[in-house]
Amino acid sequence: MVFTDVAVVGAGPAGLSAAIECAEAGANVILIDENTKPGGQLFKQIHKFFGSREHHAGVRGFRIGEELLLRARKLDIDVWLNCEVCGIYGGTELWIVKNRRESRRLKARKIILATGATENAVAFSGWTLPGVMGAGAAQTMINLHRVIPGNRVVMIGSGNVGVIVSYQLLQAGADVIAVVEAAPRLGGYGVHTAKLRRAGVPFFTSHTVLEARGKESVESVVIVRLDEYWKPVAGTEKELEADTVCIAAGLTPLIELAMLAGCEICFIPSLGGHVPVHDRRMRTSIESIYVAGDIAGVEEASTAMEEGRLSGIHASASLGLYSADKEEELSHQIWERLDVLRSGPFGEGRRKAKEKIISMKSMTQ
Amino acid sequence: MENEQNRLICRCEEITLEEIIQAIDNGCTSLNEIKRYTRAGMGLCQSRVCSRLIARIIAEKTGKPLDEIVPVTARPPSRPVRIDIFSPRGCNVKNS
Amino acid sequence: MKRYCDSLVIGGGIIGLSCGYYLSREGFKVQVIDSMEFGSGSSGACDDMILLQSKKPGVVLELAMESLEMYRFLHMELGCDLGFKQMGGMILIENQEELAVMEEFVSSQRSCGLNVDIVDREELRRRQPHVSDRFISSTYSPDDSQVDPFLVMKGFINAGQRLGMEVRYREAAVTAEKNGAGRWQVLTSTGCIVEAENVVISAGAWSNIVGGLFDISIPIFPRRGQLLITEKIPPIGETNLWSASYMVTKLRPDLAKVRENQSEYNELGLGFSFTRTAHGNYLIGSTREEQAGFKKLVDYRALEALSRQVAHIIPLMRHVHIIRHIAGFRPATPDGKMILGPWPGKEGLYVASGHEGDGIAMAPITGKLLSDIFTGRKSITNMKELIPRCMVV
Amino acid sequence: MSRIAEHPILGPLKPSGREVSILVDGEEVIAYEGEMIAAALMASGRRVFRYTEKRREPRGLYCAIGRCTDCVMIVNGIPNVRTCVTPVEPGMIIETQRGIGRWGGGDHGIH
Amino acid sequence: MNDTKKKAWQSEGVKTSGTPTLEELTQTPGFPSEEFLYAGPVAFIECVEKIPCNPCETACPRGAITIGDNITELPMLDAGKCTGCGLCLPSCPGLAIYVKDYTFEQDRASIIFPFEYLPLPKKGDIVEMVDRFGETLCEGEILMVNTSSRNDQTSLIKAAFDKRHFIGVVSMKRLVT
Repeated sequence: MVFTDVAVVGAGPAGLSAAIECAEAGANVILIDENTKPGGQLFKQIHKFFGSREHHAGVRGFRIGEELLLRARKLDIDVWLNCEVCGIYGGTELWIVKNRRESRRLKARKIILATGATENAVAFSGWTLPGVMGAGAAQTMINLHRVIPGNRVVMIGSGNVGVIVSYQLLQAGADVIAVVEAAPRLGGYGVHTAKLRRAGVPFFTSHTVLEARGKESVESVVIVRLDEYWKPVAGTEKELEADTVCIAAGLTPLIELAMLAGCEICFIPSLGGHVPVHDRRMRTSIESIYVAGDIAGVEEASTAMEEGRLSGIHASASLGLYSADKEEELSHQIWERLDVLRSGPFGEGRRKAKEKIISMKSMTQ
Repeated sequence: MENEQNRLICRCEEITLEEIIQAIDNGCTSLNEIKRYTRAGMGLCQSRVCSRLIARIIAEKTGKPLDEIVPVTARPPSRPVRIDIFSPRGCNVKNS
Repeated sequence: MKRYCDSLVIGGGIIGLSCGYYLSREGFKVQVIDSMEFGSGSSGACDDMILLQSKKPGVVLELAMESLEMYRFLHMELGCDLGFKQMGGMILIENQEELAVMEEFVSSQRSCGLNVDIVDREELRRRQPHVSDRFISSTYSPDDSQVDPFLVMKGFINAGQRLGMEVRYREAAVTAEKNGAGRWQVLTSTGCIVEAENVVISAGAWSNIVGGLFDISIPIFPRRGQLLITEKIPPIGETNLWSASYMVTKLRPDLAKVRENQSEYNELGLGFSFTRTAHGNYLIGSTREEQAGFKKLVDYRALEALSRQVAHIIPLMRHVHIIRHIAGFRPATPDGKMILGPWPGKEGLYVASGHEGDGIAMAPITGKLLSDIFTGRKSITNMKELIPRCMVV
Repeated sequence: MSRIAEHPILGPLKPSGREVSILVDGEEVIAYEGEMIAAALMASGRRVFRYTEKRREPRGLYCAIGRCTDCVMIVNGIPNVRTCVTPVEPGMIIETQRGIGRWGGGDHGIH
Repeated sequence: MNDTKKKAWQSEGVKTSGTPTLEELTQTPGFPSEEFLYAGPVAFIECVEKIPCNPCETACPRGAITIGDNITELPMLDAGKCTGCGLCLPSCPGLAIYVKDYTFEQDRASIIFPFEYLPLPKKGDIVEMVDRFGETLCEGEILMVNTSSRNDQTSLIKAAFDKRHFIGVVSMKRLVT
């Protein structure tokens, strides 16, 4: 059994930021990730981020990742890679499997869960055929593994993930022959959709994929128009020649470890579904467990980094590493930036949803 | 329509939409119940892909709001793990 | 709202459903209620064995043998697949001391008509090529069988419903009293009053809580069992497996071998069971722990102990993946025998519970015996030992 | 399905390790040591990783992050290995998994 | 102006076809007004949604782009101050800015736009110029390909094209290998 002050689970934008804050506060911190490299989704994000300078605006995601890694290295943070957290016992004990070969145990005074989110599925006929995959899976293949998963791609979903991954597929050399959106209106940011549009990618609103056809893998995709009740309109089927279907139907917070630990959860559709109830300090209903990033509600990497820092500051403060005043001061600065990221017509809903979660936490206390 | 009913929901255990709907018709209203009743979610991935799909089917069929459909019970391990990992020397993986 | 029935069964696990089904078959109007969900109690967190070999000669063994006979044909009666399989079972023997104890045990079982034998090292190897060389011999019974508990429960529900049985999950009994006409009035959590001639408590490990509503104290307590579920794999050997060391500990505590981490083994009540489900997953068991309360928690200690144990006994299992670690509660009684029959001094109140680890095996016979009691038919076995008894817990 | 040798943002391909040879269903495939098995297979044009137990249907990569377990194959004689999160090692023997698979190779001869 | 801003982020064009319509764009504060449209090199900021983002503001050395403290506001272009230098182009994470010059030549206008695909065109290449919908409008001649590392892999391409398509052209068609 290894002992540490803080264990951070997940070395994505939130987890890395959390670990850096803890280390800066003087805590012993171990950062755990199941992948061979830290950075989480940041290294798949090859586009430039929005925001203002303090949010790394205009910087590509993977460069932000590199920067965070550099800081983590300078702070000598102990990063356990290839380590899957397979269990969590009693709120402070982690069961970790390293390299899929070795069982390890870690006891931490505080645990910060930054496990991110997982892709939602859409179950149409033929969705199990090889060639049908999550949009994130395609993104992993092209940007991390540098392999094109297919040449003619139909993208399901026009939210930011769908349109960003479509653009990145074009950059990788594939063709995106259709972006199919069940809603009557497109979901993603206009600047993203505009990039695709001027590259000649057609959008099909009020459409869905009816079927992926093929013997051993996808050979064609049938799309169909939906009526106002979202029911397929017979006779509007179109068969498109394609070898790949990517599903970008939103993300769900990965709360499994929080549930294993027994954290209270609540359902917030606008943040992706069930999330652990947490307070302004990012602390869950279990005193020793904090959450940050997509596990606490699906938002963007910039928000995840701020939440990571927030959780790190408060976890450190709870270990006595900051005075109450200092804690308040640091927390306040981050909340100001978070408020900016959660402003405007796109951010407003998330801000309200977050407030709702936080109010639940105060009610249970 | 036959095609539709035959559509897979649980990829691991190959459980169809029809089987899920049957379970709901027989009174199952939670993810855990459907899992026990149909085996959807009992496979290698332990419902990590299909549980949200099933939640939506329950909501559609029963009118039960999604927030009342709690996630399946979480149990370790959160990934499949080899029994060997507990031996003191760790896994003894052979190459060929 | 008010509902009426002849028999209200409280507890919708495999035992309650069996009782409900067999009572329905006799023409009783039956309602089954359960405070929890389908399969959320012990019937959904156990292995799937109809294990005869582990039983001492006596009423439990006799009933288990009869239950097995019923299972052979139950799928025809219920009209659905129950995942019934007769893989046989072997209890692995590690040394001469164990062998001596098991030889005596096996011969006593044989005298009761159980088809069981001791086999030598060669036959053990032939039937179980992957078992560690350390084992010198084994028992073998071709009769040990298994079913899928979920399929059996579904089968009882569906067949029962065709006979008019009603099953309601998520409905708990809240209060119980007799009305002027001498019938039970049970208020439930949905605000219903169920009026019934008879009430059957078959709430497994939770039976004593239900008993409280009827002012009785049922000597049944929860005994936690943790087990591991593997991925689906090709069959490992011909039969399911157990180890004799655990049996020997129970049969001859004086011979119990002292090993490393003995106290841990004792606390966990670690035994070895290794059974293949109808679907190809293996269930690796199990612990047998005294525990207060009903929290289905699993712990690392059991996980590690169970994993090491199986790797030790079947080295090939090292390569297999565990996909789930679960816990369940066996409804245990102080004397290790189930409780079945009318509760003395409470007219119209019956208990069918306390099977500890044998609920799956005993389900058909329990329901059948209960219906025999209801109809006044003479039961074929000596039931005295099972009649509800006030025991000092 | 091919490797992205040049990328407008990420630049030229920087392999994860040296070129090694692995055996996929008896055929030699050149892969980079340390890259994920699934990536090497996709790069070689393979999309079907296994066939299911009940319906005998083909399956391939779906989540690419070790969660969905759809890309499992028999690796060095052991079934159900998640190829999207298992790195290539020189000389690996990889087989298409049919149903629950079988154990082969080495000393564990279950068939 | 405030009213326009409020309306503008709900671009119907974006939500239905993926791209704002010209009509919508002319109502946003980032689009050059009539008076500066044909008067020489000027930036076109096709930013129609209120997302929290402001790098373009600081990228402009002449203070021609204003967003203000509330960074979800749309960028406001003071076209009179804009010299069409193009420094704001690579700063925009959304690749939503380009510079066009109606006065480039007698018959040809020029455009500088961001481009993130391979292969890159070379100086002198003749390419297809496209509108917001990806439709080819006319040919264009590549005048310059700027791959400065300052722009972090966002290349800036300058092309000349038929003046008659001045309003429509926004980019070039992706080249295939």
